[in-house]
Amino acid sequence: MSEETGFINRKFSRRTFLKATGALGAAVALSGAHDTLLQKNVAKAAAAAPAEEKLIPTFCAMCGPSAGCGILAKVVDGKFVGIEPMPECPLNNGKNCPKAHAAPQWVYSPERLKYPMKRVGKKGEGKFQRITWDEAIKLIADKLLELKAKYGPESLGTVSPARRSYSEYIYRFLMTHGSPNYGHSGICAVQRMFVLSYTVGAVPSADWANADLILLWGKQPIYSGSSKGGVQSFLAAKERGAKIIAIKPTVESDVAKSDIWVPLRPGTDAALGLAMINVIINEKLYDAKFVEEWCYGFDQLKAHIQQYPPEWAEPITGVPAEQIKTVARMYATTPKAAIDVSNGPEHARAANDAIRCIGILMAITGHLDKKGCNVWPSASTMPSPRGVHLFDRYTQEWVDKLLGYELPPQFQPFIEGTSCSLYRLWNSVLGGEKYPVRAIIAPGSQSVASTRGTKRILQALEKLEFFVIVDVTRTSDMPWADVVIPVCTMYETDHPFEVSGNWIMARNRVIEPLGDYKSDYEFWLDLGTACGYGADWWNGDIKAHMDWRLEPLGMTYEELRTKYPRGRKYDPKPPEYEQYAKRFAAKSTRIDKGPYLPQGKVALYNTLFEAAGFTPMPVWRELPEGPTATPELLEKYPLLMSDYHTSRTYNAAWLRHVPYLREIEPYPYLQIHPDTAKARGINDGDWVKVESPHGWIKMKAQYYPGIRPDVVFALHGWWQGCKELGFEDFPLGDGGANTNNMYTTDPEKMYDPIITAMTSQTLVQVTKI
Amino acid sequence: MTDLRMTRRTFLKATGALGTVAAVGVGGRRLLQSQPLAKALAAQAEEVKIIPTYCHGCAATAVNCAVLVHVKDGKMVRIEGNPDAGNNWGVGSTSLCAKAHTAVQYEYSPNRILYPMKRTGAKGEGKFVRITWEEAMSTIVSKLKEAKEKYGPESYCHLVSEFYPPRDQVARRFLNLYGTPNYCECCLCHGPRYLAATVTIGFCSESTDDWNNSKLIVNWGSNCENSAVNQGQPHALLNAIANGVKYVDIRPMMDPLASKADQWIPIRPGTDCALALAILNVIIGEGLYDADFVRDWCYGFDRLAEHVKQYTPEWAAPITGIPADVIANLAREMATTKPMVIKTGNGVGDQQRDGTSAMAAICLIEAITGNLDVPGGNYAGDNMPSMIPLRNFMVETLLDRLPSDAYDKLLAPSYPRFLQKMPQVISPVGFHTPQSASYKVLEAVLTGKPYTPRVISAQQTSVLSQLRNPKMVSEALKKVDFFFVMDQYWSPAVDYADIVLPACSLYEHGHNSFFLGVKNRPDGTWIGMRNKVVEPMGESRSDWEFWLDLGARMGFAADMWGGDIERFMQEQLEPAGIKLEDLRNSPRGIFVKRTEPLPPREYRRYAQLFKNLPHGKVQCYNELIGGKPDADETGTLPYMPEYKGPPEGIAQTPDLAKEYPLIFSDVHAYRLDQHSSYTGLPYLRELQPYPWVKINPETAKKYGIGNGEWMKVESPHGWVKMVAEYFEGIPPDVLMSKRGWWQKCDELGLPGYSCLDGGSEVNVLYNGDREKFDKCSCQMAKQTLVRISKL
Amino acid sequence: MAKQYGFWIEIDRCVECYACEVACKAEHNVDLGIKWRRVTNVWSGSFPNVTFKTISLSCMHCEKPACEAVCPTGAIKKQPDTGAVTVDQTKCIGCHYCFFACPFGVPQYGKSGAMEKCNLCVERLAKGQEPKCVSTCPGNALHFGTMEELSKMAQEKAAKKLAASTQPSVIVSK
Amino acid sequence: MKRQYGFYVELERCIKCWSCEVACKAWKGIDAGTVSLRRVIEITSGEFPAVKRTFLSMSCMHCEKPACEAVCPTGAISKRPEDGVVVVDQTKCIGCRYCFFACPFGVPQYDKTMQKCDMCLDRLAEGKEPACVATCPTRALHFGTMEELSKIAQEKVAKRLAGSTQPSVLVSK
Repeated sequence: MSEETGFINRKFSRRTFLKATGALGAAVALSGAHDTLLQKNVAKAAAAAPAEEKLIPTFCAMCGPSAGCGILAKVVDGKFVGIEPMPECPLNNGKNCPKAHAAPQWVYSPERLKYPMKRVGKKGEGKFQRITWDEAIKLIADKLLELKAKYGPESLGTVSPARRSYSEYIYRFLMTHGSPNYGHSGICAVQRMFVLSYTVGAVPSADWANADLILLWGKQPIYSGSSKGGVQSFLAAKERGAKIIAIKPTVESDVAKSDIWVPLRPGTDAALGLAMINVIINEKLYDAKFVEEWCYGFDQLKAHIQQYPPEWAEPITGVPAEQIKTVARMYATTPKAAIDVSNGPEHARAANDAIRCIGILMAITGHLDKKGCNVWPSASTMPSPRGVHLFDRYTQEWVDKLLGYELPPQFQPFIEGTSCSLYRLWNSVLGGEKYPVRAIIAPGSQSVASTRGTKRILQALEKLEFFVIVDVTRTSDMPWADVVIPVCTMYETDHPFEVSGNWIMARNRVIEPLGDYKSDYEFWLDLGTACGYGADWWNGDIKAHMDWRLEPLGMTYEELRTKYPRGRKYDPKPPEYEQYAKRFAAKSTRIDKGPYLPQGKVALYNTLFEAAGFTPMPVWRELPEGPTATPELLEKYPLLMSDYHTSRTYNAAWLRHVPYLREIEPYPYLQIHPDTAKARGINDGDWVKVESPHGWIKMKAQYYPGIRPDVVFALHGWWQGCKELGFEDFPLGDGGANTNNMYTTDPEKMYDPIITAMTSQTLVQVTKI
Repeated sequence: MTDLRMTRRTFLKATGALGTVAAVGVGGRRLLQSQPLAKALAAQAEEVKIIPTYCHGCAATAVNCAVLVHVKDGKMVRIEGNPDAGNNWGVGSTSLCAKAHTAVQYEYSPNRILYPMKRTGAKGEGKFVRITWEEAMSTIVSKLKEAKEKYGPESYCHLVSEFYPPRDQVARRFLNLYGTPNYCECCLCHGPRYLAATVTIGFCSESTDDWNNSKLIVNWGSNCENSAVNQGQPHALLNAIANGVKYVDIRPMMDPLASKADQWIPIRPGTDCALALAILNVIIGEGLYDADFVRDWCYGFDRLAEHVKQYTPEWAAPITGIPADVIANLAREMATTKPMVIKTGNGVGDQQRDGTSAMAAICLIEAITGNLDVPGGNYAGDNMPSMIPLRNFMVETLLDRLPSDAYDKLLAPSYPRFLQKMPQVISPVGFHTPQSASYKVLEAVLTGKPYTPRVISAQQTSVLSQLRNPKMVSEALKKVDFFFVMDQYWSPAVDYADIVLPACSLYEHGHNSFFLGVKNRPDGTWIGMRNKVVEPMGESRSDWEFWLDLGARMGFAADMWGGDIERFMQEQLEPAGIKLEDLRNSPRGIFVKRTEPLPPREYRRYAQLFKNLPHGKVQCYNELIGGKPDADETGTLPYMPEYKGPPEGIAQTPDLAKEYPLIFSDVHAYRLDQHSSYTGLPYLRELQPYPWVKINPETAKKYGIGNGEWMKVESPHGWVKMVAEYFEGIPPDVLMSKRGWWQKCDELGLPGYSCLDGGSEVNVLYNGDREKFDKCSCQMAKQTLVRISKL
Repeated sequence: MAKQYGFWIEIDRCVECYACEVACKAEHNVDLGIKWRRVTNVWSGSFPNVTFKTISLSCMHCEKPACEAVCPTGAIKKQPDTGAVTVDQTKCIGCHYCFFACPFGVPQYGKSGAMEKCNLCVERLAKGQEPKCVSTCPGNALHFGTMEELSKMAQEKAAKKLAASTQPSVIVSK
Repeated sequence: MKRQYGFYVELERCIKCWSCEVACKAWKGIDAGTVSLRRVIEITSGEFPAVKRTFLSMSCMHCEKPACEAVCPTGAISKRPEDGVVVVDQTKCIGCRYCFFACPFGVPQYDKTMQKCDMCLDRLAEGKEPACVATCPTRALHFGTMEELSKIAQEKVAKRLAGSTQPSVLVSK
């Protein structure tokens, strides 16, 4: 700790408070179109006519994959104005993050799409004409059926980021239409679920409540939903005295509160993992009894790992060998130790290897399915609502028809059905794959901002025959859309229900839709019925559909809403531990439904991967461009760059247009170590040019002491402006702020060979503009 | 280890290193830290007088801690410990307990009674009018004379609390002169336990002098961190623990000292006798007793061995709530870890249905394991002759003036009549005879059996919060012909009095029971004066003055020092050749050094200790009391300790337990008050604002009762309203509270609570049937079964 | 006795998530560009031994407010019942004098030009609710109550740390 | 000569009798229901019957580098060189409570202005110990220069090691 007294030094109070205010003051161009209440005087507000105020229990919808947090939406005179805590929801216990509080500005934003449109101008011109909801549905259905007749159903592809509550409706539509081509972005969750399933048979979670040591590996609990369990269990563990080791390239608030920071270079998690296994095996710190009884291929692993000692990993990861040994020993020798791995390691060529190492580390140390280690989810007494995914209709032909594999064909379908990499889908439009897709539907996904090779995506957009966008606000690739379908925000619809652990609650409508549109779910029901597949789509009857889903719980959707206004809680079953036989015999999702682990043991040596032509054991794969991968580039591009997936105020490529959020993070920042910046004459807040071998962007330098001096970091997904604060959109390609321009598109280097995870590391030069 | 405290104090004063210091709030509420302290201190110095006396903390009961009271402009300001007296751990100790520091609030409390009054409304209504002392005294005298003529002197009964100094000197003397044997004991504290020990092993010692030689200290039912924080026992125990002595604590709750024990044994309240008998069963059964001592000094051991066969650990487990193996191991440890001392307390032998048997059994455990009067064992204390011999009026109470049939006229003997007639057996100081049991005396007002008390007086005691069955007590106080009270504070019983007399606080009179104020120690004897610190409030007088004045008015002036208190005090000092004036003028007290060195400490003084017992031996089979009539004279006393268990209990009354599933009891002493009083003093009430009941969180949650929430507690006999206080250190089927929440605290705006149903007096919950009391010493059981619900 | 309410930010639990900032702005419709509550980081140490702490600060509602003392129009008042220091916008002439006086730089000036700042959510207190920032804090780091309650909470937390850390050192292993 | 006085609480000897808390208020004439410059705190852990209770008497630690002094906007708080006592100048204090934010122990109390323990400077001037230390019935609470206090602590630990009763096992650190 610095020599100043404790954490607050005399300099802090007045000067830094002013400094922070000043930075924002200048940027505020107070444009006229401002409808917030001017006078903030309390007395004045009280004097106004007593407003008719309602509190409606429902769910926040401002962030990604997992279910929304419970909230009480405050409606005054019919206008959604804010939220209050709803403690009954176990996911967030009444707590909410900044995005939740900014929801009204998102719902009433001028950027909202209010009515269906069809393109009248040239592709990319962005000229549209308003049409009705039914006209739009019919237009899409006719086109899809026409293309199906001409080129076969597989001519349709869909693009989607991570799993959403409506993802299953997309799989169902593709199944009923006959196309296997579900394009997944390959940058979140699915990648690590696949690798862990084929290594330890499932995705065991870290038992935060009982662990004495937790490895926080590439996880950002504060960025990906600060109100959800992640932050609360982290702080509870700290207060209980548990030790936490943070393995991440930069210091966020959770790292600052951890006991050890392992400052590795982005994309090198596999090297670290391999070196840790090396230490644990060579120093005989592994659980010999567990390995002997429940692991397959230990001898092969032991021989294979000798090539990866900590001294080998140090120059690659940038982490001192001594620290690698300390972390490995601590993890192995602490009886109750868990690893909480998240999105970090999934953006690398050695992503599958990194995740395999983490699964192996859990197994050889015996930290599996034990209290305080990584455990299987405990069952619930709640009967699970019916899923929408027509899983039993997948056939081998269906898999063979797939355009381009995200996961190797032998392992398709996985939990998202048959999926191909989103990039390959666009590549097929340019003739780069087995056959081209003719139509793409993009529900809540902006490929141009969220996948690599922006230039190639723009070319494909020009060429694609039929492109449909389904979203709530204007998107970056809307100018190229043939049909734009607006849908409700989750505050304008009364379905579907949300499940959080052993608790289920119906969603309630907060306000009427602001334009001519329906919900995501109704869109798929309507389109499915319009295409003639009504039998599989309840003939468009959303109420019947919802009741069908709740049948296993013995109540209709309305009964759930009226009988349990604040949700219904079921008691959990007590957790079971060390059920290894059952755990390692888990059935897979493959066509043949065979077990994930053929030997019924942890796959230290993976025979299925070997049979599919991949390395049976985790190996090291260099970054596309990096200090040890391409030293020759260091002279021109001395710094290693990578990017975050989400942040405290934004999700992927969304929410930059929401004023209260944009105020907190107004510019696309490049986090750079103060010394590295000063060496280049760059001051805190200067605009800089960031150039890689593949493209260049403009960002604002942000002095960030908590980063390696040889690394710079940015948030991906920057394109959108914010009218209320006077910010314009950024160009999508070079010269903009979209980090996806910076990375390689060489198929040999841009993917992980097994799980098609897209790499996000490159070498750059940073110069003052 | 040298006493650091002394060296540092002299060091600081000598070097004067402290220079100017920030002023401190003198009397004012806020801290004036800005003004230079020297100036403020100098101003403070002239006005403040330092007056030595004794602390009010244990109220009138004991006279223990010598204090220095700061007085400014005739008003008490602060209090400090007197380092010269040798409080707590000896000379130099300035320590005091929390209660001591409420001296200013105790003196000037708005609850003080200021003037003599007589009742105008109905009894219990609380309507009074002020009268003169003259009218009050003459009314009392005429009533006493009338009662003596019409119904005999025994029709006057005087109620009093334990240990109150005036009661054993001037009050006892007046009662003997008046001719009534009915001096009434509350039978709640020390007496019953003292009796049980004395009739079994001939003595009852609380000495801690030899603890550092002990290998094992067993604290059995003693609550000294609450009853005697500053009287040396906690400090001695912590020293012993620090020196590695093993410490086992047998109490229902994990009180602070229990939290430092090597082993805590959470016993159910009221079942100590079962545990003691089971321990005897194991020690004798496994032959772990000291054969030599048993052969030489125990009488009837074989019969005891036979008797305890029935009391196995398996038998005791469901009663005590302690697993059988824990009982057996405890017994083995107590027998084989030598030397061992058992420190008993009020929780064991004073308020249980079989308290006498419990205490007797415990004494027998110490005896048969050879731990009596041995180094580190139950040491009977040093016989250090005092260098200040005093005339002991606690003994010279003119017992011979009582009519010959006084003992037969005793209304309700608090311990068997035949024993009261053998004062030489029960040591002269420990037990003054004759005495009746307060509860039974009040019952006689309603039943007229054996005869009806006509005049009742109460001094320094709050019977409605002291005795069981407050409903019965209030009826009795309504019915009695004449009831007069003398006290400092207005307690609930005062509402029923015909005449109320204002009593001085302990800082308003300089009257002494020198006998208790003397500190005898190896290097000599110290005596300090209880000085008058401030003028009495209103027209209050000291309890001493009242008895001397009453004595004179009743014609006993000749035997009551002519009503002259100074003469009474001077006569006490005569044998020591000390003038009362000299003592008053020596603020640091008088210390008389020992002329010749003390002889080395003697042990195993068995012949002398057991001389009053049959066969001069420990009574395993008690022929002193066995087969003799009990206190009620309706049955006979057992020869050997017998188990009875609480009147209502999970093991004792299983069907009642279906409706009332939880055990309820209360702590006798608490470190934030003096038994039932002092909840009116702001500094103490602030730390316990509401009537608390300690409850295990799991139990409370089952009834939906949150921490700090009001709840209803109902027994087969009555119900109260209490606040739940979550506490892990208590068994899930036990609730423990505290009696005495009747005093309001105006400064904090907190009320006093009623002593009847619906109030917060635990005594309404207990069984009031005398058949369920201890038959030897009239102990009233304080254990029952309750059901609880959210309020 | 006048109650003195206050905040307490428990540094060890704040995770710099900005929920309190946005919740406050949404609750009071605060203009863009100014903030009634502000989250700020303080870094210390240098790579790789670098860390930071986060402070969430709003008006301190001082006992003797410097702003109240200098305000030329008497627009600033300390409320007796809650201890909150509030601004009467109709009287404020926007002279910024309070901004100079405040040791913490708290006063903000929105589009109306009049001074505005945290008002301790007195309107929520009146309805028995906690201030908005406190009610939403995901880390349970921001606390609100009378100063006595807050002090007891802080002392108990410090004591817990001391007791847990020292584990009274019994040298002799039994 | 710079001297630092301080307190030392032996956790094993504290029995939460509240004497120090009441003595402090009585000596300084502080009304009940207002501030407490010394507070006895209990930490309970475990469930019946395996319960652990630890008691701790807590007041100002008179730090070497007081965090309260560092943040006080008006310089009302200062540390006296001659005895190391941290004192508050009531006339300068504006009751902004920022020192409460800074203090890691939650010591500052407020009765209009900041109140806290001043180590009973008036008693020190008379060669007496602070009121709380003087009254502690179990001698758990000690006062003195840091050298004196460490001597007490080390003596205690050494005694336990030597152990007058059981032969103790040397602990290897």
